[in-house]
Amino acid sequence: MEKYILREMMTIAAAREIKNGDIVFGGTGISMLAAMAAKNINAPESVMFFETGAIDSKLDEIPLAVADSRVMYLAATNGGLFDAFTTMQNPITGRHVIGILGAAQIDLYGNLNTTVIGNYVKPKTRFSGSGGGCDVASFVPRCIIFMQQEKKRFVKKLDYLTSPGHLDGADGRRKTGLREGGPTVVITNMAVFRFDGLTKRMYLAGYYPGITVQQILENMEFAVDVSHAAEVAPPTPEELKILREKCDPQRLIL
Amino acid sequence: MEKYILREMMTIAAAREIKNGDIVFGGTGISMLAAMAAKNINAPESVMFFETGAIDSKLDEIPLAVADSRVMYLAATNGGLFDAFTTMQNPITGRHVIGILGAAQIDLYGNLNTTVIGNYVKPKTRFSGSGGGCDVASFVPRCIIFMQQEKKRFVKKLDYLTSPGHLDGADGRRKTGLREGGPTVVITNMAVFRFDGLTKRMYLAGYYPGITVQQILENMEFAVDVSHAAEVAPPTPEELKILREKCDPQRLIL
Amino acid sequence: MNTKDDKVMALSDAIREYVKDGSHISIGGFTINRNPMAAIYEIIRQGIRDLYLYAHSNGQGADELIGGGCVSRLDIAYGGNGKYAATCIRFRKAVQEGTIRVEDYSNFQMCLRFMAGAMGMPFLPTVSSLGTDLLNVWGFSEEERARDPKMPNQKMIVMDNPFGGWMDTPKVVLVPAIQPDVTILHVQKADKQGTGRIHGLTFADVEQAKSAKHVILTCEELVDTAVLRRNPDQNNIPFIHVDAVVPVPHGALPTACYGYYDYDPACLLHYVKCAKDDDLHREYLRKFIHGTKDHEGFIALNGGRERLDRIKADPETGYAVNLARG
Amino acid sequence: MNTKDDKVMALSDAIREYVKDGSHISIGGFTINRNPMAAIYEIIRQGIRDLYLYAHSNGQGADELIGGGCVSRLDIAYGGNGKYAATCIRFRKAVQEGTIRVEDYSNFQMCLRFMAGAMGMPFLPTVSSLGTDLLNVWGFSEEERARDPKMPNQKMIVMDNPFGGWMDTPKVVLVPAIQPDVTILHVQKADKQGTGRIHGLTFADVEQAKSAKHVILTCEELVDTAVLRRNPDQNNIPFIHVDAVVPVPHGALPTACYGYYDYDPACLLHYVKCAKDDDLHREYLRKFIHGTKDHEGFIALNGGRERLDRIKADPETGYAVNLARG
Repeated sequence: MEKYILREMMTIAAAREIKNGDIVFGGTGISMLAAMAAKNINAPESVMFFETGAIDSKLDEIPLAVADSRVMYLAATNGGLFDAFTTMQNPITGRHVIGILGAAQIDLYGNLNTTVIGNYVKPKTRFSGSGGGCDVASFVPRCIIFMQQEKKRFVKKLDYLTSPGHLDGADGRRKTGLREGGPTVVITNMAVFRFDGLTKRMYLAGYYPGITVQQILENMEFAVDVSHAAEVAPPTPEELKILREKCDPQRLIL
Repeated sequence: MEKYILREMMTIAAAREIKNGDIVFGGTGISMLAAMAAKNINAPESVMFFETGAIDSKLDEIPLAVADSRVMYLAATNGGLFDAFTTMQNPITGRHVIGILGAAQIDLYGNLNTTVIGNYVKPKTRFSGSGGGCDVASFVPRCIIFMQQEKKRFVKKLDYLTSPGHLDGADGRRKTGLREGGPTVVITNMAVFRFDGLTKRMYLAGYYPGITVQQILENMEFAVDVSHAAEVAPPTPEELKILREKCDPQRLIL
Repeated sequence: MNTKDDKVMALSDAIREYVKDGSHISIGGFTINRNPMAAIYEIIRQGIRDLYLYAHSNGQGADELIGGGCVSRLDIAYGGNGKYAATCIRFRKAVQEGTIRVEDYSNFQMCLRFMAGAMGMPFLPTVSSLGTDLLNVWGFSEEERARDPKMPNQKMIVMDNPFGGWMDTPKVVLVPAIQPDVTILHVQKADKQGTGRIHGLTFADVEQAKSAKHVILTCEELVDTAVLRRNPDQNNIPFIHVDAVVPVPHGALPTACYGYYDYDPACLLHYVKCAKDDDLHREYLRKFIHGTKDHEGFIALNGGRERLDRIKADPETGYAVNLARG
Repeated sequence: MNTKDDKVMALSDAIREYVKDGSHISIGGFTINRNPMAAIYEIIRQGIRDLYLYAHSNGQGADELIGGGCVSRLDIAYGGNGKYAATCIRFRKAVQEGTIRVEDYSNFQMCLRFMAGAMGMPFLPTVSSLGTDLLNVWGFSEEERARDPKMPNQKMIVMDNPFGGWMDTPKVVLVPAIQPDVTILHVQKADKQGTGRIHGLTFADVEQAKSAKHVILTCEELVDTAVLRRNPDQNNIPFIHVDAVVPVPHGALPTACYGYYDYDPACLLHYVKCAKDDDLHREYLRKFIHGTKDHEGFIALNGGRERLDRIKADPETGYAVNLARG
């Protein structure tokens, strides 16, 4: 089996979640790479889509921000933020959007904090804030979440709830008035988590080759069901080849 | 004194209401001609503005509708309806807009009917409806209204209130939540009416040369104060020259 | 919406696929400009009935659809057609005779309703129509609305500003969203994926497209994707909203298409003459619409190539300079 | 707004005229693209204090204004700067040290707030943020809001859908309008009357301009009115909203300007290094901002002509191909 690095495993794990016909909302870095990998490997009719307003950009070079001029070149349409978020809240197009998000903290129900650690008014650590994260998490039916597997990040209680996951579980989104959906999968540097169809609680779905379930649980503040966990299939040589040669030849992200 | 026709008198009477710096919202026909005359005679920095989304069109040829391609050529910006109405409802730009409207019926307070005569559901006569008329009448501080001076048009009670004037008078607009403003002047084929600052009732401000107050009152269903009426100054030779030679050389409207 | 790479279809197939008896539809353009006339004539040809039409100022297109007997209900802001008809003729007749039912809005309200649909919101606010019969007089009863899941339960709602006096606005009118089953637009350029480019004013076309479940784009020219993508800023219809792309040269005739051709005064005046008389209008439908196979056939009966030359747009101004416009 | 024919001003005059201590302002651009940096440096140079800044994702511009000591209150969606700063550095420091006060929104919410201001409406609806702390946690108290006539009385309001289940939306969040005293944008082209043309993504610039009492446009090129009017579809800032037009070549540097130049990685990285250390940052302000007379001076200290050549946009792609981007 071909050697691969962890970021390649994570990227491919995310790419596999993207289906043909999906409209992929992501940021830069690994989320953009996952979208590019999906388009080149398993979802040729998926569409990359940026909150800044560009649809289906060509990306001859990898952008370093969603406002990078590199997303504007040869796009199908260039608009603005209003267009982009409107498309995600739209009852027709929005139902085809899959979001890719990251966060400083996540809880059992996939709710995310990207705002502060500590007190809101005078925080211990201030992060960037929602950006479009809360929007996409509120609107769209499916989300991929990238996380570092650390105890301080998988927490029992968020310091601040920036982007809605399944809120308090089961019926949480419906009760609150959010659109159906929410996070689908959490991809970390060790594991892949999914959410129970009924309780909406996070469970361990997979662990990467060489990682034990115990290691994963040691890096979380809350417990999850591990009874469905299986080893994640490593990236295939074909997946790796496309990822390395077509998606990030300059190794700007990997 | 130079000879002039009635439509020239009406056009010039309206043009005189337009001030430098005004943004003029009008339709086609005589209202467009009035705006063109103002720009060329007394308000060089006034701006013509169409509900279809064009700002400051050059108008090499006279458009036959506000969607005519002739309003698109050499405009400052081409947008859409949303842009146009948003600009009129905007608290900054909207306060500089003067509307020019026409109607099938008008009442004592300058409320307009452009929808139906008779019953709404099965009318005796159906007209075009509001278009942008209700919008501009709701938003902007000043409106010029063109009317035919006829008893069936100056009515005690409208069959349908399409565009708000001063509603029930004095405090009508404020009570209802409309923006300050409303109709400023009514220009007919016989006379010029204005509205009392306090009661917001229409009064006769002027009659054209050769027309008597009695003739005017005979062509209205309701009575108005005539104590401030004076003869309207006829178009000057200079006004006529510009109107005929610069604004409508092909006589498409005059 | 779909993300397929090739959405090119024949007009008759696109109409058959997306426009059904009883569909709720909206059409692009404004009075005498860029109405999707080829598609409208095809709807009439196919004998589609009982449409619910959402119109702002869709002059010629709305009037011909009504005249063709396709429309039973209509939300409208303006049923006029510039200098050619102060009030659209078949529209007026149909309302006065009770053969269609109508509910009135303003142009901005219709525009906001499409925008609300595009945004996935139930309503948007405005102050337009406070104190008027647009607000107070309904064309469709609360009972009818309650029975029809495609209609909002109320025409409009007045609400006190929940932010107090913020923006000096004590009250707002909430206008409910529209979600048409299909929106049909005619644009200057499109590619096979469905990216569309409108030249000149966009009217409410973009909002109408984004509010709809399905979108049919007819276009003057089908162009390579690579060509459109050289100037993505100028593409205003994103392909993700579009279901069918149909190249139809002169597809807006007898209305204008900026940069391509002007409105056709002879055709519009002939229509006005026919529309005013029920017998002439019946004959017009029989000969010009039902009697022609497609838009090419319609154009051939309406002056053909010689007429097209007369209304051809000047490349500088985008319209036919010095055209005799009746 | 005004309708004057010639609005060209010097940058220092435009800032002095429209940006005062305590002004509520918004700036265009997004993270590392098309921020009105020349204007921002001039605000810092003039020592303007106590600004209320409305930002969506105004990365570099917001961070430098905050670092320059000009901002006391901030509504923000995203304080990051792409790969150059996951969280903007002076922003983070200022919030953690309590030297500015902040209230969080999402990008769409900020966008809707500008749009509401542009529409003259007190609010617009969304479903974004239901169930979150964006909705529940306020940065500014009800008392403070009540005292300040420039602030809405509440952060956001949740409302049941008054149209029942219309559009499958049981509840909406109403976000209040913003009306900045001044919005400052950097655009590629403008004419002296104030018509502006943005190439590439517009971000929220157009809504920000239309929501403001005054608008300052800085531009790469001042072009003839006749030139812009040959393509009115491409002009996205109507002159009626604009008060001042200021030609400033490279006015967005060190952020990018599509079609003209890329972001300047060396300058951005140098800023990051300085921003992280209070002493270095003080020195940066002293030397690069207060120590320069204008934007030309700033550029001269930041690599000058040689650096400009390196980031010059390729005419085909609009950015600097193969630029070493750190």
